[in-house]
Formats: sequence, C-alpha cells, structure tokens
Amino acid sequence: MRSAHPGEDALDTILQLVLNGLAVGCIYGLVALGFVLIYKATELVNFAQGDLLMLGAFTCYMFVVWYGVGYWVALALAVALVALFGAVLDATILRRVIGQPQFSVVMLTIGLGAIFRSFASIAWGSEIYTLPTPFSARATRVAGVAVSHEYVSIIVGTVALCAVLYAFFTFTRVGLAMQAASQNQLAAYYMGIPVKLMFSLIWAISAGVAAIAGVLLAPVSLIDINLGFIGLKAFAAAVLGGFGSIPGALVGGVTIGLIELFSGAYLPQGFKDVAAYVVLLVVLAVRPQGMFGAIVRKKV
Amino acid sequence: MRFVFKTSYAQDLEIFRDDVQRNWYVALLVGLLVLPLLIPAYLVDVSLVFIYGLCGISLMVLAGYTGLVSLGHAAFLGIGAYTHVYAIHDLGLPWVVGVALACAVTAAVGVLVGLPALRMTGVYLSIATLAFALIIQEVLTRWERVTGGLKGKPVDKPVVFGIYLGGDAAFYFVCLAFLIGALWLTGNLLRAPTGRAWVAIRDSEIAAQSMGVNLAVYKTSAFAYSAALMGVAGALFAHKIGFLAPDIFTVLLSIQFLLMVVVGGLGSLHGALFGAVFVALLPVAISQARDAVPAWLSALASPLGKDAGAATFLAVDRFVKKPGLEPGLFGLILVLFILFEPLGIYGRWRKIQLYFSTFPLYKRATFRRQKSYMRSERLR
Amino acid sequence: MADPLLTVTNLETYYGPIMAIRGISFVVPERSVVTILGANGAGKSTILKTVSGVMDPQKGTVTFAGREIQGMDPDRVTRLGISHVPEGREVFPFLSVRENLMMGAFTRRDAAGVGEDLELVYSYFPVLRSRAEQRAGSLSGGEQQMLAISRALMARPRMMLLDEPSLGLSPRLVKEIFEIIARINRERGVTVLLVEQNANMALHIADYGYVLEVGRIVMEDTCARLLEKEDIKEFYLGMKESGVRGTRRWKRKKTWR
Amino acid sequence: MSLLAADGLVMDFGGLRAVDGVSFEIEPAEVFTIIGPNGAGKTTIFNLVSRIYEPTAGRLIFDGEDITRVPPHEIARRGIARTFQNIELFEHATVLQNLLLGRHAHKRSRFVEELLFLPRVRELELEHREAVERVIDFLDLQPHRDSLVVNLAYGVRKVVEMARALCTRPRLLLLDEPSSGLSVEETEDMAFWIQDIRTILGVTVLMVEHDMSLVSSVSDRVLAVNYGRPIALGTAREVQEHPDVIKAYLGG
Repeated sequence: MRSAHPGEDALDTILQLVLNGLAVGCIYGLVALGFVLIYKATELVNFAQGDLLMLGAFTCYMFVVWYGVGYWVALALAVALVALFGAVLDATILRRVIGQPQFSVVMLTIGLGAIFRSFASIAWGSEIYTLPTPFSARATRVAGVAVSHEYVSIIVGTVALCAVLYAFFTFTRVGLAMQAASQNQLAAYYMGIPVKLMFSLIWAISAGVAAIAGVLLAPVSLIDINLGFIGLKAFAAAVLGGFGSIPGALVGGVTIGLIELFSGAYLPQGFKDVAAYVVLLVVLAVRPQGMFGAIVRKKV
Repeated sequence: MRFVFKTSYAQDLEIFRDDVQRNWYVALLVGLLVLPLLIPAYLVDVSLVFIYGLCGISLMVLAGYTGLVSLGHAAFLGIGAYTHVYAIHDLGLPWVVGVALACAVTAAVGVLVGLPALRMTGVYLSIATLAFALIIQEVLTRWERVTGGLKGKPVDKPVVFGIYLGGDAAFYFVCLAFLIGALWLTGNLLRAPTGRAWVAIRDSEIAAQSMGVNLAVYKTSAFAYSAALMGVAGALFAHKIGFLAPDIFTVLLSIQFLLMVVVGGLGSLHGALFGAVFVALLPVAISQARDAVPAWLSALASPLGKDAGAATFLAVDRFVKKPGLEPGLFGLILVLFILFEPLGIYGRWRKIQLYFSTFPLYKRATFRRQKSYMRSERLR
Repeated sequence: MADPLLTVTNLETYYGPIMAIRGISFVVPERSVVTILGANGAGKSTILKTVSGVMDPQKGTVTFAGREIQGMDPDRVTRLGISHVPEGREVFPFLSVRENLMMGAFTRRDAAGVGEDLELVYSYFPVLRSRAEQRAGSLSGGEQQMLAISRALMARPRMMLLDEPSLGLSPRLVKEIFEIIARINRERGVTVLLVEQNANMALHIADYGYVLEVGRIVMEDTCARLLEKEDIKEFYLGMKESGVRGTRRWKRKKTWR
Repeated sequence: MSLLAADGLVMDFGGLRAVDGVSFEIEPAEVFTIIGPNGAGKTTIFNLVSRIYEPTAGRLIFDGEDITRVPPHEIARRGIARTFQNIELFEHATVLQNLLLGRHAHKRSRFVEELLFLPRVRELELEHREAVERVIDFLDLQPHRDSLVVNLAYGVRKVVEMARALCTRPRLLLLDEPSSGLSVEETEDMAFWIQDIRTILGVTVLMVEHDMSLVSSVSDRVLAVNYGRPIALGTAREVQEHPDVIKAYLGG
C-alpha cells in the first residue's frame, strides 16, 4: 500500500514505533512493578525478579507444549506456582535476613537468581523455545499501523494489573499494613500486624506478577535461560520512575521502552541498548530520587 | 586473651597492633616468597588471587568503608586494562607509564561517576553505577580504533625497564608487590582523617556533615581512590588473561567482586583478601572436583551392585559437566554465607580466634543474633 | 489486690553476650497501674520488650491472663490484648497520621467502635486531628510521641505497656499525658505497666512501683510508700534538702547497694 | 557584639510555616535556652543555625559574618558544633573514633600526605589525639574510651555526643534536648557539665530543653516560642512567670 503523501509514511512509522515502544515498555514496567512491590513492602531490592520471570515463562511453556494444557489454564497455573514459590522462598530464606544491611540482602537475591538460572539450564537445557498463544501472529490494521494482538494483550494486561495493585496498596487495610510493615517493622508488630505473613504475601504477589510478565513477554521475545536479564532494563525503569512508586514503575517502563525503540530506529547502531541507561543517568543527575520518588529527610 | 599494654598515643597509629601481630605478617610474607618453589604449577592462579585482592580492596573502600555500593566495578577494571594496553602497545609507552596512565584515567572516570552519584543513595546509586558499567561495555565494543571492538585485543607479556617479567614466577612477584603496596597505602588512608571521614559518611551522613566533613569531596575521593586501584588491577589483569574483549568486563564480573567483599567480610581489609582467595580459587577447586567427584561417588556406589558403580559415574559425570552448574554453585555459596555467616570469612576467623584466646570461657551467646527489626532506610 | 493479669517470673534476657535483665519477677494486677523505675541501662525497656515478644528471654516465664506468652511473636501478643508504646516514636513515617491511627486498629473488626475511638484520641490530642492528612514523618518529635500513644489506644487493649511516654514532651503535655493514662485506666479499666524516667509523675499515678538497678529489682512497694523513701527522693525525684546537690558534685551512695 | 544573631528567620515546609520571623541575639559565653511546646519550631531553629535547612527568609550572623548561605560542613570550621535530639553517633565505632572525627574540622593534612602517612601526618594525628584526650578528661569519659557506642548506656551516649561536639573546639555549642531520656540523677550531672563548658571552656551554649529544672539552673536567658513565633524573652524566672508561656507550655 502506497500513501498519497510521503509525510504519512513517516507518521505511520512513528505511530508504529510508539505502539511497539508502549508494549515493550509495559513489559519493563511489569518487571519493574515486581521490584517496586517487594521494595515497597520489605525495602529489599530483589535482583532475582528477572529470574522469577524466566521461571514463569518456562513453567507456562511446559504446561502448554509438553502437557497440552490450554493457554489460559497454563497461565493461571504458572502464576499460581511461581507465586507459591515466592512465598516459600520468603518463608524459608528471605525472612531470615530481614534486618540485616540492605547490601547483604541484595547479594542474597543475586545468589538466588544465579541458582534459578542454573536450575533452569539443567532442567530445560540451553535451547530456545517459542510459546504459542491465542494472540500469536495476529494483527489488526488501524489507520496504517499494524496492531499486533500480542502487544495489545501486553498493554491491557499491564495497565489493568497496575491499577489493581495500586488500589490494593492505597485503599485496603492489608495493603496499608504491608506499607506499614516496610516502614517500621517493629511498630508494625506492635500493631498486631502479622509481619511475616505480610512478607510472604508480598513475595507471592510479586512473584506472580513476574510470572505474568514472563508469560506476556514469551511470545514477543523467546524463552531461554537468559530471559531474566530483561531485569537489568527493568531496573532502569524502576529507578527512573522512582523506586517505590507503582505508577512510577509503569511510566518508567514505558519511557525506557519508547526511548529504546526510537533510538534503535533513528540513532546509529549501538545506541539502542545504551540509550535507556544514558537517559537514566541524566534523569538521576537532575532528580536523584527518580521521576515519582520522594526524598524525605531524616528528622534530627 | 592477649592485652596490649600501651604507653604512648603513637602506638595507636601503627598499622600492626603489636609485635606479635607484625611477626605473623612477616611470617606470612616469607611464606609467600617461597611459595613459587613449592607449587610452581599453581602460580598463575595465585597471581589472580593477588589481582582480585586489589579489586577487593578497591570495592571494600567504596562499599565496605564508605557505604557506596557499586554494581559497575568491572567497568573500571576494563577501563584500566584497555588504557594500559593502548598505552604500551599502540602508543609504545613504557610499562610503568602504562600502569600510571591506567590508574590516572580510571581515577578521573571515578570522579566523573562520583559527581552525579553524590546526591543519590542506596538503590539509586547502585543502579546508576550499573547503568554506567553497561554504557562503558558498549563503548568498549564500539570504539574499535582503540579497543579493537568485538575482535578483541591481544596483550603481550609485561616487560618492565627492559626486563622480561612474563614468566609465571616473575609475574607472581609483580602482582604481590602491587598488592602489598595497595594494602599499605589503603591502610595509611584508613588510619588518617580521610578514612575516618569515609566511615563517618557510611554510618551517618548528617552527623559527619555537622562535624565538618564535606560530603561531596569525600564521596568523590572514595570513588576516585577505589577506581584508581581498580585501574591498576586492570593493567595487571590484562597481562594475566593475555587477551582483552568487551564481554570480559560484564555485570557478572562486577557481581563477583561484590561477592568477594561479602564472602570475605564487609568492612575490613582482611575480608577483601579472604574474599579474593575464595573467588579466585573456587573455580580451580570446582574444576578439580568435577574430575574427582564422579569417581568417588561411583566407588561409594559400587558395593551396591555390579553396574551401580558405572551407572553412578555416568550420571554424576553428566550432571557435573552441565554448563550452568558453576554460576549456580557460586550463588549457593553466596546464599549460604549470607544466611549463616553474614560477617563473612573474616568474621568466622575472628570467632575462631576468640574461641581459642578465651578458652574455655567462650560463650556461644557472644555472637548470637538477636531478633532484629528493620526500619525504613529511606529516611537517611 | 485484684488477680494478677501479668505475672513475670525469673526472667533473664540477653543483648548478645550482655545479660540485660537478671532474674526478675513481678506481678501486674488487673486494672492497676504499675511502674518500673530505674536509671538508664537498668533494663527497663528490655523488660517491656520481652513481655511484648520483641525480645526472647533466655529463662523465665511471662504469663498473661493465664497464658504463657514468652517467646511468642509480637503480633500474637498484641492480639491477646497487650499494646506496647515503644520508646522513641516508632511511627510509620510515610503513612498519614490518620492511616497510622487506623493501623493501630488493625486487629479490630468493629468499624463503628474504631470510628468512636478515632474521635476519642482526636479529642485527647487535637493537634493530631489538624494534622490528620500529613505524613507522620513530618511531625515534630513530640507530636510523633502523641501519635504513638494514640495509635496504641486505637487497639482498645486490655493492657498497655508504656515506655517513657513523656520523653521529649513539654511540661504541659507531660501533665496531659499522665492525666490521659490515669483516665483510660480509670474509665476503661485498662491495666498499665509504665516505665518512666519522670519518676515524680509515674509515682503519682501508679499504684505500685518497682525499682530496677543493673538488671535486678532492688526495691518494691506501693507508690505512696516509695515516695517517702530517702533514696527515691534523692535519686529519682531530685528532691534535695534545700538544694544540696545544687552546689555539691559528689553523690551519696545508694543504700540498697 | 553578639556572637550569634538571628534576624527574622522564616522556614516553610511545603505550605506549613514552622518558623515565622524569629530574631534573637546570643552574647558570648552565655547559656541561651529556647523552650516551647512540641512542634513550635525549636528544633527547626536549630537546624537553621546549623545550616541543615535553608531558611525561607532571614539572616544568620555569626561573629560578625553572614553565615546564611555557608554550606553545612563549613559550619563546624567556623566554630559551631551541635548535638542531636536522637543522638547521631557512629554506633559501631569506639568512643575514641567518634571523638577523633570531631577533630575533622581541624584537619590540615592533605590526601597525598595521608596516603604515604608522612611524619607530618603522624604529628598531626598525635595533636588530634591529645586534643581528644583533653576532652575525655574534661567529661570523665576515660572508662569508655575504647567501648563501642552500641554497648553504652543512653546517658553515657549523650555525654559522648557532647564530647564529640566539644572536640571541634566550638565557640558556639548547640545542644538539642540534652536531658531528654536522662534520669534525674543524670540530668543533674548534665547541668554541671553545661556549667563547666560555659565557665571553664568559655563556650557559648544555645540549647533546646524541656526539663525546667535544668533550664532554670543553667540558663542566662530563655526564649519561649509558640507557633514559630517568639512569645517571651528574659531570665528563666521571668519567662516561667509569663502568662502566655504558662498557658501554652507549662500548663496550669
């Protein structure tokens, strides 16, 4: 199809880039959301988040391809399993290090991530898999832009999930209690908040979100054991948005996604992978707390 | 328990606590000097321990003493390595000048990273250094004229003042000399006002500031000093591996350096060295074990039946040869350390020392962990 | 004396290798106010922390309403009806004042009662009402203290453990806070275990007092009688015979040592 | 000439005015106390003087020089030291290490000299050490010199923090609630220390305090504030008898 005006082509390209950028950005946002949830509730930075995502994607793949389970059931199963795994992880390991310096805990999650990757490579090998979904290879043309259903599923899923979680944290009793437990564990105990249960719950939710992100990402990217390295970009997204802010994670993710696609299209080769980080550094130099983060000074 | 009876304030300024401690270190040095005669086959590995020791000190200054956790230290190592190699190969400068340049350039980059990092804390700083490292890795890949890009860059053996120092033993002594030098310099800084200011920043920025510590100056100087050490380590590292490529200096290497600091024991130079020994020698131990473990297990299993031995051997052998195993093992060790010995190897070492020096009065309770409760660190 | 609500026997608690309390026994009768006096580092806060489950005792038992609670997780202890107001304003800094108060009522299900209690604490401390939507971290030290006490009240506890409620408060607020403590004890029958530096106030509202020195109880009596003792007067009330200590810097030895 | 003059200090936090036009002058070698209800802005005034906060308006003159825009780390060098309400010591360091940091404002050695630990650095370190030892003697901290701060009782920590401030050899010492959390006995000791600091060392003291017995026994002048505004200034007795102070602060 040829356009009547050359300008329209450029516009279509830009629109297409925006759409794709939004979709990629939403994935980053989802992973970032996982970081933010854990951080909000326990003030830990979970470097294993990307690897949980990888586990989620593999689990779903296993159900769909090996056992022939339907996509939606497999999705639910994968999310449930990974969420359960997150809770168990908290109950057995992470809970024991709470109260130790943040640095040690960060290192702990890095160690866990390495173990997960190692486990995945032993269990599933180093091949690359493709997850078939109901959205696969379908697209609708809207005003000259190919709207892939996969991308739509990603965007809709992400926005809905963010809204639900935001409401949960801001308006429900349990959500508030989680925030309380992160801000002052001792006082939370004094209020009768079952802090340990809260932490397991948040790990379950966050691992579940990672699994959803993994399943949504799987058709776009491919599944292999290094899928988790998307976590590095998601870090940039979370920090850009301001660690600890749920809308911040989404906005940060979308920003990174758009920057990445546009720099890939219009800048020389090599910029695609680093543009996001350059922007991150620039933003942090101006606003060290990220776009939506708040710095509260310690009272002295 | 040995108590040191002090008669002068000057005694508190010495690097060694007393003569006994100094003599132990002299003994250790003598041991290291004769080591090449004892295990000539492993000298290359021990040289790597020394180089990693430099990296450990570097990260210990920044993360352990100043409280600034960097996830991008491999980038400094890379910058040091490439600068050195570019200087001695492409520019034809003398070896010593190459090392000095590596040191100076990384220190300058350290200042550049340190400046925007001044206002950041905690996670933000770590992620910013991570971003920096990823950018540097891309630069190393793309700046082919200097770095050779993805094709890489071969590195000659070191020749210092016309003397060939590429032999295993010679290189071993070069690395040892640099390590001792770095330890001395760092020890000096840590017993001087600068070191105190660093530690103060780690413990309470606001109190440090009210005592007259200029946060900007000291955070930047910590970054610069740490980077400079990394630069020197990079120069030696280049010779150790003999070939530079951008994918050596990855985030995973940065994480290995952090692993060193944690496993060794945060907040002490001893810890940095213990960690270096651990991280540099663990792969050696793992590869030895890879060969040995299947045979042991099959020997154990063989009484069970005729084929049990052979079957076990094959199964175990296949398992240990899986490529993904080693990082997982590293991860497992890291997890176990943080769970059971958060003070690291050095912490364990101190406990053992205390046990024997107070024998038989050692109380288990001395190091028992109380229930501890986290409070938001966002209010710093 | 009424039945004991809280009984502590032979309690020993360590901070790492240091024995902070060394075999302490005491009882708190139902509906009474009991105070523990003692210098800094005597282990007063440790006693409260051990009772509320924040620290585990090495030895000894804590019995609350007929149940042994030593070593229990602190949230379960709170659910049994013990509300602990810790020393040093442990508020949730990023939650608003109102949300902090609602967290106090976390264990309760009766929305109407919670609403009533919210109004009640606002009437005790009107400043909290005017700051209801501010982040608790932005309150001044004294305001955070008021918030911490109010938050504990929101749980409608059977027993309150108060750790230095008057710390850092203006003289007027100190009076008010002690009046409030007396009121909740009188009107709602809340049992109070009070640890205070301000011995003068504590002894006037409490029924019974214990004096703690270096982890041991060295004296116990009704507050009326404690107020008459020479050592208490000199070391805890600062009442000197016509300002003796105003000029002298040596201290008389305490007679219980 | 007054040592410190605050001229029309104003401090806004978001929409809230915490300090609203406070002016006062502190004469050399006097003990000047600020009292007031909780949340009246006392600690904010402190943080303004020690330059942790940027004032919205107003000026600070210290010893004839305008310090309104001087960076916070420079304050110690000029001769102002402070303690904190909730004690900001380096908890995992010994008392001695804490006090040595107090000498940081007098650091004269350069980075390179320290790197090589030249004899000059050694001499300077010994000087610092002696200055610290004098403070240790002055405040009777000898038994605690090598103890970790975490292991010290609260009362001792208060004294250590004061000692660290004294190590900067200040001309103006800011004490934020020196008696809070102390027993009656320790508060009396604290009163003696403050008197000694004033009379023996000749250091001017500005303090915020709630314990009226301590306030009356050591203060030369007292300023009462409420809602960020001064309501009374005078001797401790005069201020305590002021009807507004009784109403807002002391209670009937």
